Amino acid sequence: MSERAPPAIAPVVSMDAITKTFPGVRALDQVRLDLYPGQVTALVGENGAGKSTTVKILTGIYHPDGGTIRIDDAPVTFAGPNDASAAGITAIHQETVLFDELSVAENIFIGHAPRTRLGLIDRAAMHRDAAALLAEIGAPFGTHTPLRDLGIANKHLVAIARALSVDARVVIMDEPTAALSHKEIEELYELVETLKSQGKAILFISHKFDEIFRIADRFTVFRDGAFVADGMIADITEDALVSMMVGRSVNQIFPARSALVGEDVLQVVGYDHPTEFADIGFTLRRGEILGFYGLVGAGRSEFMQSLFGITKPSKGVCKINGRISVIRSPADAVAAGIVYVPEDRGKQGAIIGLPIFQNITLPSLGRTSRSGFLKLAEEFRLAREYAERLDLRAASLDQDVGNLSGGNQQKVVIAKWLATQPQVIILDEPTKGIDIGSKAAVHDFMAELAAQGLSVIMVSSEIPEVIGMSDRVIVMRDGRIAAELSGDALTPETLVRHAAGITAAPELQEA
Amino acid sequence: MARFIPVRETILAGAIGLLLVLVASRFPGFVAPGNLANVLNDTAPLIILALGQMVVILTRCIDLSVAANLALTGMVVAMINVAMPDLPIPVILAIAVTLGALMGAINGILVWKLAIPPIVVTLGTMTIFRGIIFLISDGKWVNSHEMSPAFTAFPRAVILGLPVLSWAAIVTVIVFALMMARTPLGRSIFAVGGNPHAAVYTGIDVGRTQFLAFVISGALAGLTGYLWVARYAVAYVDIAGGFELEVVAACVIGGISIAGGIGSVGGAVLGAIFLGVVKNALPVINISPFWQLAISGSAILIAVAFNARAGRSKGRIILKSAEASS
Amino acid sequence: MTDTAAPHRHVPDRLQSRATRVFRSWEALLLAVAIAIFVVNSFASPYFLNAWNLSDATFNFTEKAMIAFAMALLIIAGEIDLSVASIIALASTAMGLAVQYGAGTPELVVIGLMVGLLCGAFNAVFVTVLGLPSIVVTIGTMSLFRGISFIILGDDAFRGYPASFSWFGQGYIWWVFTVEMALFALIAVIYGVLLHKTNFGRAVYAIGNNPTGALFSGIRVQRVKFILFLLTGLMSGVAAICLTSRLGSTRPSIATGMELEVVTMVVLGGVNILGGSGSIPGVVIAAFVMGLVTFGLGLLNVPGIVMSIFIGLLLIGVIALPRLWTMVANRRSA
Amino acid sequence: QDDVRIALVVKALGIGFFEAAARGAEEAAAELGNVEIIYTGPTDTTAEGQIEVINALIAQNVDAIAVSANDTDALVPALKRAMDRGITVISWDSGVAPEGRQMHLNPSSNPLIGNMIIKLAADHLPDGGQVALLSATTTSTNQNIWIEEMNKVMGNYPGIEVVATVYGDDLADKSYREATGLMQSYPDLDAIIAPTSVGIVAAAQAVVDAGKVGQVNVTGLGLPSEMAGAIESGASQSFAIWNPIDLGYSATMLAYELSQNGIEAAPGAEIPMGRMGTLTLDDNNEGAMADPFVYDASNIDEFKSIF
Ligand SMILES: Nc1ncnc2c1ncn2[C@@H]1O[C@H](COP(=O)(O)OP(=O)(O)OP(=O)(O)O)[C@@H](O)[C@H]1O
Ligand SMILES: Nc1ncnc2c1ncn2[C@@H]1O[C@H](COP(=O)(O)OP(=O)(O)OP(=O)(O)O)[C@@H](O)[C@H]1O
Ligand SMILES: [Mg+2]
Ligand SMILES: [Mg+2]
Repeated sequence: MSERAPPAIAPVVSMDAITKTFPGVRALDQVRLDLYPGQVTALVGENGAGKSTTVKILTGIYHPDGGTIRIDDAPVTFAGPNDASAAGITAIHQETVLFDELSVAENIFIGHAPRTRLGLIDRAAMHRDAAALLAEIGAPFGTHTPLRDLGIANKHLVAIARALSVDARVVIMDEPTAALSHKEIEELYELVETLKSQGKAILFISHKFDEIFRIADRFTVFRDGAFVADGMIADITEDALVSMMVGRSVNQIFPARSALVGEDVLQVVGYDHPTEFADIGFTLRRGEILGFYGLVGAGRSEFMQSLFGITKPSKGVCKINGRISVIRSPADAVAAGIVYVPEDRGKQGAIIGLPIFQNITLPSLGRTSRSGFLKLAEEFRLAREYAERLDLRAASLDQDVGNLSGGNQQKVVIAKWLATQPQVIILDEPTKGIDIGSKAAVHDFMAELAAQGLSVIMVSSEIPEVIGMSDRVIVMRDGRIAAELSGDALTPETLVRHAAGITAAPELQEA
Repeated sequence: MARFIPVRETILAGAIGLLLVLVASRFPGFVAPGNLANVLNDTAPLIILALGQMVVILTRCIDLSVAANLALTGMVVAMINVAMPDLPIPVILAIAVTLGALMGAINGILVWKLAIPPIVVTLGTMTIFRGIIFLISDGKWVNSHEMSPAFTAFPRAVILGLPVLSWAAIVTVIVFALMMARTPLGRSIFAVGGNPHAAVYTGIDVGRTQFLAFVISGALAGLTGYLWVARYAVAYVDIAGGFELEVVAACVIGGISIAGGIGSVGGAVLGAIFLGVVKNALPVINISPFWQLAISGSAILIAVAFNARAGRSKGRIILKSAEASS
Repeated sequence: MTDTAAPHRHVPDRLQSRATRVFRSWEALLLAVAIAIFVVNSFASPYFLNAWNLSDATFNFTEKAMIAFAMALLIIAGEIDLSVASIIALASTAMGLAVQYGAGTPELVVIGLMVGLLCGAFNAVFVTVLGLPSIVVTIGTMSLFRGISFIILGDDAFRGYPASFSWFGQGYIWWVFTVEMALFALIAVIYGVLLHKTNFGRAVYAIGNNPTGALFSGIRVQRVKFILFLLTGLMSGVAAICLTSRLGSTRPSIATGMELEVVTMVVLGGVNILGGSGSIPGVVIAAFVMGLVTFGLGLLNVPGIVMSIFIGLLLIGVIALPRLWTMVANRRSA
Repeated sequence: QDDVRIALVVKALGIGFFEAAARGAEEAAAELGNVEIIYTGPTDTTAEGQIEVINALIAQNVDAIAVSANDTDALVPALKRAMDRGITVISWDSGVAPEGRQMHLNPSSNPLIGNMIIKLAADHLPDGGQVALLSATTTSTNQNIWIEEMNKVMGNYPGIEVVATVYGDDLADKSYREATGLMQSYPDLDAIIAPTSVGIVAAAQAVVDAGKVGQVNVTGLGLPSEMAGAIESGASQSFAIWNPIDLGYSATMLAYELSQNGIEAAPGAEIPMGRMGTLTLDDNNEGAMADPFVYDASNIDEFKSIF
């Protein structure tokens, strides 16, 4: 590990031997973390390494089971979020923690709004201050706008403004760029620079290495809830950081695939939706992996969900094995052999509250039952088969899926769909928020499915993954197909150009 | 900026206006100021309770015990009045509000500390409170001649042309308008119902806010308990039986979302007034009182269908062409 | 799959034996409460342990329980129907109206069931087609359905039901066993099987735990909910037939307030009011608990309203006590 | 167990009128010596509530049930079962259909009451005028009969016009609101007739609150203790009632006679009822106890502390 040079300056915040346990999980085990004024510290680690838990402890949302937090070398304890913000610690959390029904200004100031002498909220002052903050971060909307009228990226800007509304010495950003577009990310970088120059200490959490190497001054690595190393970014290479993170070297190479692509399985012609997408058409062949690339919000998930029967297209035909299938509901889609592993695992994927085996057999009940009556033994048999095939880590099959880790929940969702023996499987952002180690496993598995003759549609926003895994890629922009790329045409540049609507000349074109 | 006009409230006010015009066309006396004042006075308890219920519903809870709370408080103050006729009215008021708040606090504690679903808690306390009235009164009525003249006179006393009962509602409305819009508690109530998860992150204690909402609702029920008993000059086990549903109905008609977080003081008040006008207009225009129940049921259904339609988010619009045309 | 060669991990089916689970269940707790009440009652009143009296006592809960079974499924699926008592009023009014036109017992039964189904469908359309919250919709239809009864009946009452019609609410199958008891048992078995042994029941649980997830798993969520509202309406129709037959007359105020007793029974039976969990055996025991409490106290001439204090305390107590217990236990171990 | 147990089942507990009747029953019990009175009823005026109470009484195997019914027909099956198990069943005040009881005790005769309530209003309206009725629930048996009887004799009171009939459901607030509504709908209203003790008090209160004392006279059937204030304020000139203590007393006596002394309730039978004399049953096995008695400013003070 890197040598710790005595820092020239003292840390603002220093966490030491912090431990936090949840029922069944030791999220943090004796970790330490130092934040220095005027510097950006990147906190890196795999999913579940305990990064967000650290943030929540620093902001007073969780109470540590043990260890000390010092501010300016004086130990502190936070009874709640208000204490932390009073101590000058503010955060942009991983989840958006905002209120749709309140205005932008109220979202920024809820909990610490300026008051009049009577103790009432001083609305004039609140809107004035909010407007100043929004101007500072270049937000293109007013302070009276109800939050629900904003898109995801703009909501994120509100979250940033909220973090800045506290006169903070420490600013924490937990995966702040996940929802932002390229341009907005650039603006965020500028903001980080400004904050740095104001002498604030910044904690920056991200899974994207280019980002880390671009703006961070220092790094701290956690693995499985334990401290691994820290040091200066300048002293370390990307590879070294990755191996510290996962505790082994990771093979970044995508599985080799023999393109055994067969006959047409799925044909989509002229899918239209009044507001979300238009004129989508393509063909998918047996054993093929078809990538769908696009910027966040390009309408890929919306389209996939309509292919799966969740939303109704206004027009369009879908043929399976040459025959037209009318898909009006997910039940129809499953019957037709199309299944969908959603992006939002917690809400749309697993049914928390039901045991694992019932989750797995839910769409296959028709096969495990006799004339509508359940046959438990049959269900357990089917569930066991797929649990073993996917190497599920669980105590028992009648355990609530809610008790599983995120990755294992994802396995249950995939198992549930494989058990229906589909022809086409749609994977929506299958590796989103998944760490490098598990990513490789997902990629291998996809290749295996395709090799077994399953047709795969993979929606992804990550260029290496799209290029590495897909036989062919469809790029979507603003709800339409912008391009279909394969072979030599499939390069990072072409993907980006088509996704962003840049033609040969680097000019923005009207969509 | 059409979206800043509160659409629901405007339409509801329009509906009330239309109703008044319709009634006036058959019975002009109904819209005479004096009669409208009567209608307001008659609706005052519903307005006060609807505001309390609104706060509770906004925090994703429901309080089915308000009517029982009202009846129990009313019985207690009536019995106190019988025992101590000389107790001054301010003391009576203080007792009523405190007792009501205490009952609200019981609901609130069970919801906050034991995390029992509010509908279960208040279903339980509703029957318990009613039962307690029977136990303390032995099922007997407290009649007007047993109450002291001051006790029954208070809600009727006329100030600036309106009885105190009406003023109580008006003051409650003003206090609530201020509280909901301009105090941290008011904003927290919206925040807790709108996104409880996010509320935790912003340092708002969800359970405590829900507890306070129940206390507020209880205190208002207590206040109404005294006003009700004094106005009708009688207290017995069954007063305001089933009134809790009318209160919830007023909120629903007023556009308070049962899922929490959405609603306004204006909406709750208009919802209550709508029901009050219907109730008072029917006998006047000679529609058989038997129609009243069906009419208020239909009003609830129409209002909720309408509110859902108005409140349904348009969703995201990706297609540029669709965006331009919408 | 970097190490596909590794042997597959075996995941056992269950960790706890069936007996352990049954023993630790809510139903077991509730059964203990029921037995305790039974014992207390037998000591408190000399009239309690008498077959005929116990038989009479079942009328206190059989009709409510019939609805409670359907309501249990509805609540497990995350919805609620507060209009059931009003459906009884409307169905009873329709039957009474039919009697005026000379309908016989078979026609009356059909009419009662049809009106129940129609009312259920009406609720279902608002909830599943228009996507409105069921608690609000059924507060509305609760006024509407009973309101229609009031419009039809006004200050009148329908009477003159055919003599054979009295069989449902007053008849005996054998010795002390009433027709209503038989219906109660039959319906309990049907709903128990439906909820616990069929694909439909599994779908109900899935929807209650996560409606979006259920939809994304290929379950026809709205159709299942529609059927559940129909079933609740139908059961209200059955209850209307029994109650009307038992009273021998119809007034618009019939069954007032019954919806809350039905919901209380369901919640007491261990069904989570927020949806997702609960069982029919639990509701059966809860029905007996409520019946035993009201009958036992009735024998002591305790007024109904005081009994309701017990029911209210029981409702909160059975949920609160285990939670209090764990809270205290946690505090002590911390 | 030696005591004869007689259950006095009332429409709802807590109503002053029935509390007074219960006192009368206790008086009878004391006079008879070996009688235990079970005073019971539901807490709200529903037939279902009464049925549950009756089932519990059957289970206790009481000797007699004397009931004032919330519904003429709905109680019949339950009461029939009681009679099947050998329990004497009579109804009083508000009756049960003949097949559900052995006999019925009317507080007074229905024609007398029907005439009395309109006469009370007409006596103070020599030039005629508008009157409105404020009844109890739409389903109350006796109110409906009295109104029917009143309508039969309307011809004897020329100039008196009944403009409306509304229902206060025996709820104070509803009755109050209905009374207020009447005064608004009929600005020239001269009298409100409320043949129910709850309605008459609420109506009197409404008249006082509307400032219409002297313009609108409230009359009907009420209890002196509850109406004392209304007489004093002038909202009511006079009202009538039979004595509920006598009624409870008589019902108990009749129940005792039927269950213990083997007297059969049949048309024409004459049944003794202690200090109230004897009751003669008509073809429906019904009998009337006594005439209603009129209370006004001259005698109210004497009675208001009694019931
Ligand atoms: N409220 C909670 N209850 C139970 N376990 C929790 C809770 N919050 C976090 N955990 C567990 O603690 C561990 C650390 O989670 P944390 O969210 O801190 O990870 P992370 O490093 O932020 O991951 P990611 O990169 O996916 O955001 C995980 O195993 C997680 O499942
Ligand atoms: N502006 C927005 N406001 C609200 N929700 C949004 C917005 N943008 C995206 N989402 C949510 O993100 C999900 C993905 O959006 P969509 O399918 O339209 O785009 P996508 O190209 O699949 O983007 P992604 O890569 O994020 O999946 C949608 O289900 C939607 O709920
Ligand atoms: Mg995280
Ligand atoms: Mg997507």
